[in-house]
Amino acid sequence: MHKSSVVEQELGMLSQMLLIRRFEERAAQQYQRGDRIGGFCHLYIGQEAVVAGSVAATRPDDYLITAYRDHGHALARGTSADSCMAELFGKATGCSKGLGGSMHYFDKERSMMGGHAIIGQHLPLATGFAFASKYRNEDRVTLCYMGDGAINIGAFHEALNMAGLYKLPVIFICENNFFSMGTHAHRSNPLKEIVNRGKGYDMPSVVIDGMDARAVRDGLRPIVETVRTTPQPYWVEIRTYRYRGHSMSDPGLYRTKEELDKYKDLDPIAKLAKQLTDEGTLTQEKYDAMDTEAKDIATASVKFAEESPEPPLEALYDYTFVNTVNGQPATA
Amino acid sequence: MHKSSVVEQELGMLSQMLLIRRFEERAAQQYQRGDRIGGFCHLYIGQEAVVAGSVAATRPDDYLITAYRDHGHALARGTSADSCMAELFGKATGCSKGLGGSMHYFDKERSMMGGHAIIGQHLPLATGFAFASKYRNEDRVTLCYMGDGAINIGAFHEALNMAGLYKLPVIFICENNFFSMGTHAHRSNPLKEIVNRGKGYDMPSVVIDGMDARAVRDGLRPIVETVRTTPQPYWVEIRTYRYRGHSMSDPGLYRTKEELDKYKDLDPIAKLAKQLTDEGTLTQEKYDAMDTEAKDIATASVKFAEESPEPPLEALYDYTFVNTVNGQPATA
Amino acid sequence: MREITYRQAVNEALIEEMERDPNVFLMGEEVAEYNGAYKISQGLLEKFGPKRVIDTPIAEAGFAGLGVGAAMVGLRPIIEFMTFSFSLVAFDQIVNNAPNMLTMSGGQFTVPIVFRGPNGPAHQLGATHSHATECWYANVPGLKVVMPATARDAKGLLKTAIRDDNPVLVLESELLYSTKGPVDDLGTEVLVPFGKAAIHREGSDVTILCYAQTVRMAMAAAETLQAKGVNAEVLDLRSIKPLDLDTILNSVSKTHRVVVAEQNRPFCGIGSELCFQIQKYIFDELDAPVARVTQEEVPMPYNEALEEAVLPSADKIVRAVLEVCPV
Amino acid sequence: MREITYRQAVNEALIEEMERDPNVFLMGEEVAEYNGAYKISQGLLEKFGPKRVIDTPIAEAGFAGLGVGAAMVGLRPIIEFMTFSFSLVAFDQIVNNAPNMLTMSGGQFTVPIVFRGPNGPAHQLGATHSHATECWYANVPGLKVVMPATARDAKGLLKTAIRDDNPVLVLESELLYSTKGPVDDLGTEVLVPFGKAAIHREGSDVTILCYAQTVRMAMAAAETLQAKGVNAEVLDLRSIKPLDLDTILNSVSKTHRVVVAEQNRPFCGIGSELCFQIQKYIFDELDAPVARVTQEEVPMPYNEALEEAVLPSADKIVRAVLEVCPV
Ligand SMILES: Cc1ncc(C[n+]2csc(CCOP(=O)(O)OP(=O)(O)O)c2C)c(N)n1
Ligand SMILES: Cc1ncc(C[n+]2csc(CCOP(=O)(O)OP(=O)(O)O)c2C)c(N)n1
Ligand SMILES: [Mg+2]
Ligand SMILES: [Mg+2]
Repeated sequence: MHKSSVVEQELGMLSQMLLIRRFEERAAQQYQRGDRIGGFCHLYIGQEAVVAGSVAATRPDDYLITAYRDHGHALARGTSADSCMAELFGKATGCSKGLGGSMHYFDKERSMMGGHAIIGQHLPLATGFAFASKYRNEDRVTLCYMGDGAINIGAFHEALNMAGLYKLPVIFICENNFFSMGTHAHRSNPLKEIVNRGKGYDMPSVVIDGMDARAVRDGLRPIVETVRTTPQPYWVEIRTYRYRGHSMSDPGLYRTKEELDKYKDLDPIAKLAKQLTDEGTLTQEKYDAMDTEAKDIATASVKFAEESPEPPLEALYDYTFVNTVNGQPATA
Repeated sequence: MHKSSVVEQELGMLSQMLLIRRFEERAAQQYQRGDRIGGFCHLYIGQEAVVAGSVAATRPDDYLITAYRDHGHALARGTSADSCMAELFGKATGCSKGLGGSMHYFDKERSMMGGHAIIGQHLPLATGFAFASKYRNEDRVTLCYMGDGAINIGAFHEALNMAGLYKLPVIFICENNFFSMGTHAHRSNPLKEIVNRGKGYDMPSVVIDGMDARAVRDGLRPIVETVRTTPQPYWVEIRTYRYRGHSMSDPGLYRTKEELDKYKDLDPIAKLAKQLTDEGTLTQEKYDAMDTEAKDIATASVKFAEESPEPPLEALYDYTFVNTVNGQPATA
Repeated sequence: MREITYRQAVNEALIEEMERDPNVFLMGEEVAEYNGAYKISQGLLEKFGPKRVIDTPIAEAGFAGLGVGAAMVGLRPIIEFMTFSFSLVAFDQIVNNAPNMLTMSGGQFTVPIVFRGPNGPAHQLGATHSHATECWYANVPGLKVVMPATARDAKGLLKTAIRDDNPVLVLESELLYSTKGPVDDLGTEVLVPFGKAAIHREGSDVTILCYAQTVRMAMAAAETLQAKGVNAEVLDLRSIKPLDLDTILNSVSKTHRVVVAEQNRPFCGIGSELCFQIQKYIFDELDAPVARVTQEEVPMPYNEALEEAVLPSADKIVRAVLEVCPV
Repeated sequence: MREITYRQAVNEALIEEMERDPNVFLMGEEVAEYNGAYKISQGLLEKFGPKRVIDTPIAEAGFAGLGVGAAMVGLRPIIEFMTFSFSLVAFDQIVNNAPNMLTMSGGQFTVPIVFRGPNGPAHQLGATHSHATECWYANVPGLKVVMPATARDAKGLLKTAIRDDNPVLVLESELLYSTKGPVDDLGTEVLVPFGKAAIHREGSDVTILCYAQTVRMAMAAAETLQAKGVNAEVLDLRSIKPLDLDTILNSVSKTHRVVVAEQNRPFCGIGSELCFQIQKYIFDELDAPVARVTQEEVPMPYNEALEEAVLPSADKIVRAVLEVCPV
């Protein structure tokens, strides 16, 4: 890539991470009001480099699918903050028309194939996207994200086994933030390192530092290119950390303040900002402008969501079945 | 072990293998009559060394559980041929009172914890037995057998992961006969060798030649002793072969006669007989007598089954619920 | 018209739809090289190649989910369960992913998938292998459930299912695979619409509602009943969801008596729902309580006589009819 | 009597039974160090230690099956599902292993296990997290299903379940965890028998059958109805299986009218079965069709107003009653 476009990309990654963070800070505030956002809400704050780096390593038409901690993934794919916030508010303008909620963000146009809330059950779906790419001789890669807690459920196993067997172009990314709710990864699996799990499938496997957006991009780029040209799955452990509780109701008593602070010191936004600043491509002024922009977008999204209409009650029955046959309106 | 008791044990293994084979030959005949044995019936012929060798490496109170190809496992544990044949006939004298059938042999007294017909779903049960042994500080080991086809299903993964995490005293044995129905193992998983699957759990793993009863016993014995004293799971691939079709209805078109003949030349019964004969502990005469005895027992079991009563129709409702509380007759 | 087996009918439906639409593929255990555990997919691998006829590992949740994913991006998977008793390990994919995607995505993703295979008790397969799953799946909003009893319906309902843009379960029956029935000649398109019951026999005294395995029993029972002077109408639901309530209500409004014969377990079974809907809409037309013939409420025993005692039968239907239709 | 929360009642049941019997243990996600996702197991790890209060990986099929195995050899596991929506991935273990073992082994192996946790829709959790599973599990022979609506029943049914030698599902309700009710003082054994419904309110005009989440709605509806001159009897089933048919039939024989209020989906729901049984046994006592208030038949939307439109409510119960009881 040309030097100037690298700079551009990295500034883009930075502003993406800022947007995710500011968006979620606003979402948390709105959630805490108690009357606007319902259900579960899981924040991605601290993990932004994982999605920013990996999206930078892929094409916009590559399929992306993740679990319920999905705000960052949609935003990184370009789903607007407005429609993301509106979804939290359950509004008709939300990315899932207010029917999905925080855990079920979808954006078909951007190949954002959903946040999925039943642990591990989206991995087979990812193999389905990859299967379809191969079936159609398309060179689209599927990125399938999951938490460290997801690697212990049956669907994980069936998906990795089938992906390996059929040589499907899918990259399985474990966002290892060390905790599954209150359970440390050492208390949910017997592995010395999560990356070892790939060995049970003879699958090529790597570990990447997820607090460094560049490391994520650079670690994934060659893998993405390999998978694109020679369909086959990869197992990627990306080590990261979430600063907030598991969900809005979790005080996070299972970890020490020291541990949390240690990771806050490794903050991925600060890190990329520092790298760019040290290299002379970013100034404090520019950074502040970017951050202000992110905050403005996030703040505006709250207003957008507030003012958006509710899905009409009459629409309640419109999403159970489609009335089409072979994609065409049913005649009879 | 004392030399003479080794000889005694090995003669025992031989007669066990003979009994299994002769029993199943009779069972196949009876099945083919069409009017006596119903449902599915999967023969173990060719694989006898696996169960004979592994049972020889364990104690009678160690828990044993397997899939639906379970006749050999019950017989090796000492369940009588009579009650095994009666079960196939659906008779009240069967090891499961005629209610289980070929795929569901149980013998609680002999810690034969069942044949189980839904692939992989007995593995979690095995972790439960092992969990109970550890909970009670009993040094009982659990042997959990499965086919090569079972290693690709979710329950397999969840069971191995939990067994490793909780350090449960359970030995997972894959009887790799290379086929899951008509699917060669290379078409059901991406592994170079099935033994590699253990690496996804950082689990100690070994391969054993399953056409050699001594190799099975000697390969398992140190593992059993380790697990007995230091609870932890093992992953064991035992390579074997089934001579018959997957079930009675399978003509076995997916493999060549040459391949089948190759394994018949490695016949585990012939092998142990030859080893013992070469070492001077077995004569042809003795072998013939053992074989005759096995045939007689098998033949007698058919008669026993024929003459046994059907389970009474009134008993139909007796096995849905037990009417006990805390193991005591319900008072109210 | 030809007489062909139910098995061949399913096979023809698969071939015709795969020929028609390159997005249609078949996936399941032993469907390709083995030609199907019950030989439903005989010849398909040869005809369409390994890209479109795909053997799977034993991983029902995995390949059901793969199908849902492939359907989300526009392929039209047919997922075969060797039997629906094995769909229990894929329950979450069928119940939580396939039917919810449309709602959860606010209408962005459709899931044009077919799950098919034999369902319900066969013969002496024991408790684990004899599940009648229809009431569980029919309970789930967003799933369609059809259950062919005849060769023609086996072909026509499956073809309709493959073209439907919603997830459809086609619950076949192992015990019917070898039964024969008239099916239009090749070249004539056989599409059986969903939500239309079939009246196999007209009658005036009682309506026997049945589907899949119980249709033949009901027909036999109707013969016996005729000899006893009871003229039974036999109505094959064909499609459980959508349900052809009109035809059911019309029939009952004529006969005023109903017996539901189902292969299902009794508690919250299909007949429970039919009873509710009938009495809801035409309470005053009922001259007797809705009666049901179902499985006995026990895990399925292996023993043949006990199994027979558990299952519905023509005799049991006759007895149930005679109880609601005093002669 | 004390007033305690439903949550505390469940917690007390666990503590008392674990103190009574060393074979009882609790296993599930986050039950130990986190004290339970809904704090049901608060303090248990501290009291009983990690041998008996066990955190699991996210592997519902695995730990449900571990429980079944442990139960086969004499332990008495209590398996917590964080919600029963997650039991779908363990469906085979619950439906195929737990209830079949006794039959398949010819009576050799009992499975004294309890599966418990919140069931049914809570608040805005969306389509994947809002499943009402009771009709699926109640369909299965060999499973008992109980559904406490009050704090006392939450305690007493769970204690009974733990002592029962059969597999029992105790389907609790997230929305009820913080509700309070009278429960006998500590020291008094609270054992609520299975198969006994509770009449929460006597009435003469209509019987409202309800359970779990709908009991409070039914009680509220009964108040509103009283003001309109309709005197409703409110009958809380408590135990779905075994079902207290006697109490139900007695009530309906008195009121001649029934509305079932359930949190379940309609098709093959609990109310379908209740309707069937009532009309089967006391057809002539019914002066109107059995009416039902259920969920609307759609995957659960996230939006609050839409969710409310899907769920049963006191208002909907009032309307349903007024339809069968013309005032
Ligand atoms: C099958 C299933 N079981 C349990 C849950 C409840 N649950 C939601 S998130 C979660 C923890 C997941 O942790 P991890 O995979 O590490 O992801 P993270 O939250 O760290 O992003 C659990 C147990 C669920 N959603 N699905
Ligand atoms: C969940 C599930 N899926 C499918 C089946 C059908 N089935 C029975 S045996 C079998 C093959 C198993 O092969 P393997 O595990 O290698 O054991 P083997 O028959 O060789 O002993 C299959 C697919 C089943 N019993 N359970
Ligand atoms: Mg995590
Ligand atoms: Mg095999």
